[in-house]
Amino acid sequence: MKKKCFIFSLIFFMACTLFLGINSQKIHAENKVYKVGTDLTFAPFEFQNDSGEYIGIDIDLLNTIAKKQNFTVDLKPLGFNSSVQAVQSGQVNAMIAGMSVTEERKKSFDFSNPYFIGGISMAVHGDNTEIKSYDDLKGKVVAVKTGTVSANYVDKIKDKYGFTVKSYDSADALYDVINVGGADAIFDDYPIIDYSITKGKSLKRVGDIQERCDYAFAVKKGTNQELVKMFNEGLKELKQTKEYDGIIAKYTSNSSQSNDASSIDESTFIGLIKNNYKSLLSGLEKTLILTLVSFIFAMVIGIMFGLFSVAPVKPLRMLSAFYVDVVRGIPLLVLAFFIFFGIPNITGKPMNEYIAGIITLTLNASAYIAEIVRGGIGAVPVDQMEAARSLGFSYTKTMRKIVLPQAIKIMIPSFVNQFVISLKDTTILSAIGLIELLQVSKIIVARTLQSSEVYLITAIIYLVIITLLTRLAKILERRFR
Amino acid sequence: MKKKCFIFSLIFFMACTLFLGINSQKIHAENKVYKVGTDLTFAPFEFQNDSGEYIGIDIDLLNTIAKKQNFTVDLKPLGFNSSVQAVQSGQVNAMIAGMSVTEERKKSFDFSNPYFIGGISMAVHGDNTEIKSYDDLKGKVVAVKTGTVSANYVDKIKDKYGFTVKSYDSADALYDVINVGGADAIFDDYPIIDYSITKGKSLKRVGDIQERCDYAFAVKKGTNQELVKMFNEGLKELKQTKEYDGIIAKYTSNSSQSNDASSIDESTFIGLIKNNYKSLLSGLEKTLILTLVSFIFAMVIGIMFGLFSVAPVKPLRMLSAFYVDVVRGIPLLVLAFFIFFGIPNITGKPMNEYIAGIITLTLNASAYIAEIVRGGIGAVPVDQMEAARSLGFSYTKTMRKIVLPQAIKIMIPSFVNQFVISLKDTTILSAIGLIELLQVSKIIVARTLQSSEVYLITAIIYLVIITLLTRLAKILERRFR
Amino acid sequence: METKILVNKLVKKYGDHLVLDKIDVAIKEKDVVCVIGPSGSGKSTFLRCINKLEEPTSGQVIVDKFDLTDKNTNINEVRQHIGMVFQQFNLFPHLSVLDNITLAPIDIKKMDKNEAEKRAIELLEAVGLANKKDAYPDSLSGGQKQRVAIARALAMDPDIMLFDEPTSALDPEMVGEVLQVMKNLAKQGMTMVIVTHEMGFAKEVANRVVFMDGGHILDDGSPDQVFNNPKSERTANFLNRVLNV
Amino acid sequence: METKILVNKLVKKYGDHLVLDKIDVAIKEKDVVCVIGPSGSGKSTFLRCINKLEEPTSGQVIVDKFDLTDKNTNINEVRQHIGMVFQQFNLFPHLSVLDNITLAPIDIKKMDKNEAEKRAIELLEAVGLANKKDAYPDSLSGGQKQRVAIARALAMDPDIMLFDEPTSALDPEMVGEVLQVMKNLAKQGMTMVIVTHEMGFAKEVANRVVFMDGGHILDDGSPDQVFNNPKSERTANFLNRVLNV
Ligand SMILES: Nc1ncnc2c1ncn2[C@@H]1O[C@H](COP(=O)(O)OP(=O)(O)OP(=O)(O)O)[C@@H](O)[C@H]1O
Ligand SMILES: Nc1ncnc2c1ncn2[C@@H]1O[C@H](COP(=O)(O)OP(=O)(O)OP(=O)(O)O)[C@@H](O)[C@H]1O
Ligand SMILES: [Mg+2]
Ligand SMILES: [Mg+2]
Repeated sequence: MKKKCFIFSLIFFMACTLFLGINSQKIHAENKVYKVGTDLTFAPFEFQNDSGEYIGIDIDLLNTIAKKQNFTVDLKPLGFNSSVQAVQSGQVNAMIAGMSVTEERKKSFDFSNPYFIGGISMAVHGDNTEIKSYDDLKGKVVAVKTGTVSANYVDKIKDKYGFTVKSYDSADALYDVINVGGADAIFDDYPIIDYSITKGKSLKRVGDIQERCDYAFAVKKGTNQELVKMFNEGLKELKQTKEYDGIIAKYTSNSSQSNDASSIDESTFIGLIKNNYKSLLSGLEKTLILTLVSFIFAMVIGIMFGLFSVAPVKPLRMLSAFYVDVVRGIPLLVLAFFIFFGIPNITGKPMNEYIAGIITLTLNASAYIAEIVRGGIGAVPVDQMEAARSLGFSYTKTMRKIVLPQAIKIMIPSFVNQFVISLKDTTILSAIGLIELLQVSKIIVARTLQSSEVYLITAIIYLVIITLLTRLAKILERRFR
Repeated sequence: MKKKCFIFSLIFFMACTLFLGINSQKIHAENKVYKVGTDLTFAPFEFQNDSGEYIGIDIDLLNTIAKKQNFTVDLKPLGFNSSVQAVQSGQVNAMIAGMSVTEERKKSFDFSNPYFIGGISMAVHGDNTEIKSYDDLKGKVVAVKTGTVSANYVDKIKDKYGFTVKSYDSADALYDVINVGGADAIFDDYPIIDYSITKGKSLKRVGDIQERCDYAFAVKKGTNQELVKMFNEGLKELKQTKEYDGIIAKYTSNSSQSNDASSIDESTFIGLIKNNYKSLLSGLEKTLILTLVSFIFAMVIGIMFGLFSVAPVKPLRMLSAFYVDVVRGIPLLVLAFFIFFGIPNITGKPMNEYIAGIITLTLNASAYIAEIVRGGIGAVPVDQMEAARSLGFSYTKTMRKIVLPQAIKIMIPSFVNQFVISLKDTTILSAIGLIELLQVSKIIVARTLQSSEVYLITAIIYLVIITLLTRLAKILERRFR
Repeated sequence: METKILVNKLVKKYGDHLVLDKIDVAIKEKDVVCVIGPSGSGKSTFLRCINKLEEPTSGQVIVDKFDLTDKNTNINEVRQHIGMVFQQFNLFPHLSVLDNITLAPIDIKKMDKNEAEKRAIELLEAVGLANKKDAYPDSLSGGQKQRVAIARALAMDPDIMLFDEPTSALDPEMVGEVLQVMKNLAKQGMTMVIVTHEMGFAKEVANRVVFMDGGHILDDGSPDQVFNNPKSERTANFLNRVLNV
Repeated sequence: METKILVNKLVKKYGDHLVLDKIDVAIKEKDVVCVIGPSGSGKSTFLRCINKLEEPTSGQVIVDKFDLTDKNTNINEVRQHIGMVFQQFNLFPHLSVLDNITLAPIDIKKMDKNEAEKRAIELLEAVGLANKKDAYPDSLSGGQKQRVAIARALAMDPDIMLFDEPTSALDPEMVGEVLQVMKNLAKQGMTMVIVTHEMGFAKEVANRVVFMDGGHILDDGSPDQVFNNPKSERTANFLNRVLNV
């Protein structure tokens, strides 16, 4: 009995600590606080560094300006489209997300002065001395990403300069192809080219920047004018003090004097791990918290239904069987969708994705736990019940003193296995936008474009954790037999 | 022995039939074939009807024009953004997707003459006689969807007319709120308002159409000019013959004379089922095919590894244990991501999502099947092996004649259970874009906006199928004991 | 002497399967009754009806004036006076030998822990296992387990002891130990009902032998009468087969 | 008579646990040897080494001139001459009685199906079960199962039969049937090695009794000598306990 209590309080204690850990992460407010939307990942303008903090040209500019102008930024990395919506609905005050100024957007936004001039550029391999201008492209192969401004541009000029075009769907393929000699030159947004040079790609830009456009900070038309003013003034000051140049150079300079973590070459496996292990570990932590919290709730509900399923009262047994059959008969993701999308549709109130995720996992695991409890109790020979009853023990006392202590030993390995299954199931919740290990990996892939390496690392992390837990289950099983 | 053979050939036969079924769905080519991208679902311009065919203003216009102008359309519902990319990369010849003509887009697209004039409009409840113009909005509540042109527009005029604005995130919430009296008027794209009227919503438009914009058919700048010409000519003809008006009226007219299936009121549970059961069934069919095909492969691989795991040769046993541990130690979705995104990154060749899905499910299920086989053979008492060996049977003969026939009986219920698990797991593959039952439901939700009802129906379908299969497993278990 | 157990037209069915067919028996205080008979004849069922581990279909079982078939009888109280020893011992594997024996007295009789342990050690001495008090059941041999099971039943100070083939799961060498303990109990005047295949033991210890077959009692009398002069031909037949191996 | 089984310094260990400690035995044709001894003494292990169901750790087992401990011996061929009957019968539950018996002759000896079935029915008649040929094992009683198991072993026409406690899983009433079949086999001159606790049967049928304890053979002689005049004190002690229940 003592041991059990100990284990449960340990789990409870861990859950509490982790919960508090989450809550203490909120940002303290001072001065006037502005919520600013930004993109999830659009290097070098905004992306997460290895500690999971957002950095990049946009972020650094904004933070420096805020310090100078004495306001506080509450950054909301919502993604580009959601930021647009959030600005328009007033949920955030402004956005900064490598957003170019267009006539269409001016209808609904007020823009600051431009803080960056975007545009596209050609680049060739660092060792290439042959191509010095567009005129040298004759008979060469030029690669672009499909559907981009660069793709349009090379299409316009390809006949003039006499080169062939290869299109790639993903940016990583584009940057790989020039390394392996599959193309002689690429066209892409020049800040991205510069950024990938700082990341260790052997590239150099050739020719002028084309198709220039202005990047600016934006608020909803007619609102937050003082914020735009502060941004403009701060930006002016930064340009005067040359801090502006420092920030731009930090993310696009070839020299990369700054020796910070983000300068590690992420194109190798080791570099990738070095640079991202912190965010991967924080993803893993969230996965474990999600699993643990939902597992604790599932234990409570599951043990209850498990006891119902062996109760001498028929309606309780039927209720339990119904619950278990229904929950196990619905795929986890369907359950998640129903809870996350369907329930708000009924109640009219939006549902937080963490709550939806925890409810889903809890429901699912509780049904399996109920079955484990039923099986564990069933595995205690009826003999034991009879022996205790024949000594004069009542049903409940026999359950408590004789059957359950033996059943729990039988159940513990299955509980560990169910924990492993719940851990694996958390990945499914990435589909409703929960940030856990897999979602973190997706974000890293979006930034580094190394999908095979990143997903391999992710798979290995899961494999190690799950193998350890499975071993534990096997050891417990052997111990308890 | 005979019975087993029969079951296996039955499964095989079913799989073949279903495979052929898929292949025969391809469209026959004639004349010149143009690939045209469109949105996945943007009613009333394009959406799936209850048989899973794409219909809508765009589709009907395009098909009628194609008939008149003697070309053939190979429709590719890629979604709006992917269509843009596909046009630019030349993977499709053109796109029609409720696309408005903007200066920005004109840089990379050539547009046809506009076939529709979009814009936004106010609407009130059908019984509302109070609000006859914008002037009657004083003190009223107006609802809009966040981040839309309508939201911008009401923001501009709200002070002038003195109303309050409520923003909603989803279109269904927007249309519900006017029914329950939570708002007095809404603003939305007028074709969407008209379409929802044909779907049975009690609404009427009030006031003029604002913020007009042109919708047009688009090709990549400088390409497929003959197609644009044909489109323009066809459109002219349709307008002359009034066929154009018929098509527009079919999807936006209040009167809804046409008695086709799509006119069923989808706001009720029954209407929803009536109107979508065909596409749901086709989704279910795809789910079952995916499950069946991957299960058959998984049986082959799983039985092989299962036999390895009891073989008297140690390296085989170790290989099997390694395979099972690794596959079971990686969450299904991580495996799917690695295969779908990671492998193409290594090989450089894109991977079809069905193949990726089947590989994922096969790998996963085969590991569990290997364990079932190991367990089944382990459940045959060693006594049986000893009795046969002592009669002079060799190891392999004993396996074949004595152990396996008994083991298979023990395994069959577990195989059915594994089939159920694979069936549930197919839903996870919707995350890599596989079209199966859950994906079909998502598409229906996008069109009807009834997420709670649709996901409930989906859950019930899974529940029924899975309950039936689970019952079957239980019956088999009882029979074989 | 007084009637301890009165069984009256006892019928037990499992579904349609009639296992006990109107059994009438009266067992007196200090009786040692051995129940013999072929497999499936209903011996275990009969024994289990006496402490209501099986619910009788009809008829009456009266133990010490308590009518077990009466819904208002507190069966848990009656069971405290009836010790039962099972073929498979049924010790509680998660408890030490001492805890196995003291659990019920402490928990049900609210006996003081020290007193219960003192009594348990006395009982363990009586069955020759005082040195095993801290062992766990898994570390004991079959004969030792069965002797602990007997001590556990005796710890509740029952008036009646029921034994269901107490030696048939034991190695031949171990059988003697357990039978010896049972002999001692009989000498001390315990009322006992014993289902057994040990004819030698039945002859030596029982004052009454009951032969059952097909849910009926076919013979009932002194060991001498049943073994040497059976009333029914079936009994003679059975004894002939079992004794002349 | 000729030596059928020669066991030479046979040692069997499970890990560090020495179960058979340099056993030497020679069994002649038509010998009926009963092996007795306490539980865990290594009787089953000894028997199973004779047809190599257990791999000896060291020493030799020579059956009919075949050295089983030689890697080159085709063990499957040797086993065809050695029938074995198990305590738990080990019939094949997925086959009918007839198929249980004919499977090995047809499959291994390539015997004609009709001929094999004819022989199987003869054997079933010999054990008194000709009417059960189409039944499945689950529908048979313990004694019937064991008799089918004997018929199955005999169908391969073995020279030697090994029995491991063939009656200890049976109801007392069934024991007789099986022992009767074994007596007949002995009379027909089959070489037999029988592990048993049925001392009566050993006395009556065996021409040689071997007493084992702790992996050693402590007594080996005629039933009369071993039962009435045991060499070792341990034997006397064991017999005393088992016989005087
Ligand atoms: N729970 C039960 N459900 C159905 N039938 C049962 C049940 N328990 C016992 N029986 C049947 O009742 C009959 C008598 O069983 P019982 O165990 O009393 O016999 P027995 O005389 O004790 O036999 P044995 O010597 O083998 O222990 C048998 O035919 C048995 O199959
Ligand atoms: N596979 C095994 N692994 C480890 N130890 C074993 C194994 N089989 C038997 N033993 C041990 O070998 C010893 C002898 O076992 P064996 O079965 O030969 O005894 P036995 O004389 O047949 O006993 P019984 O009368 O109980 O059948 C025992 O101590 C047993 O625990
Ligand atoms: Mg019984
Ligand atoms: Mg043995």
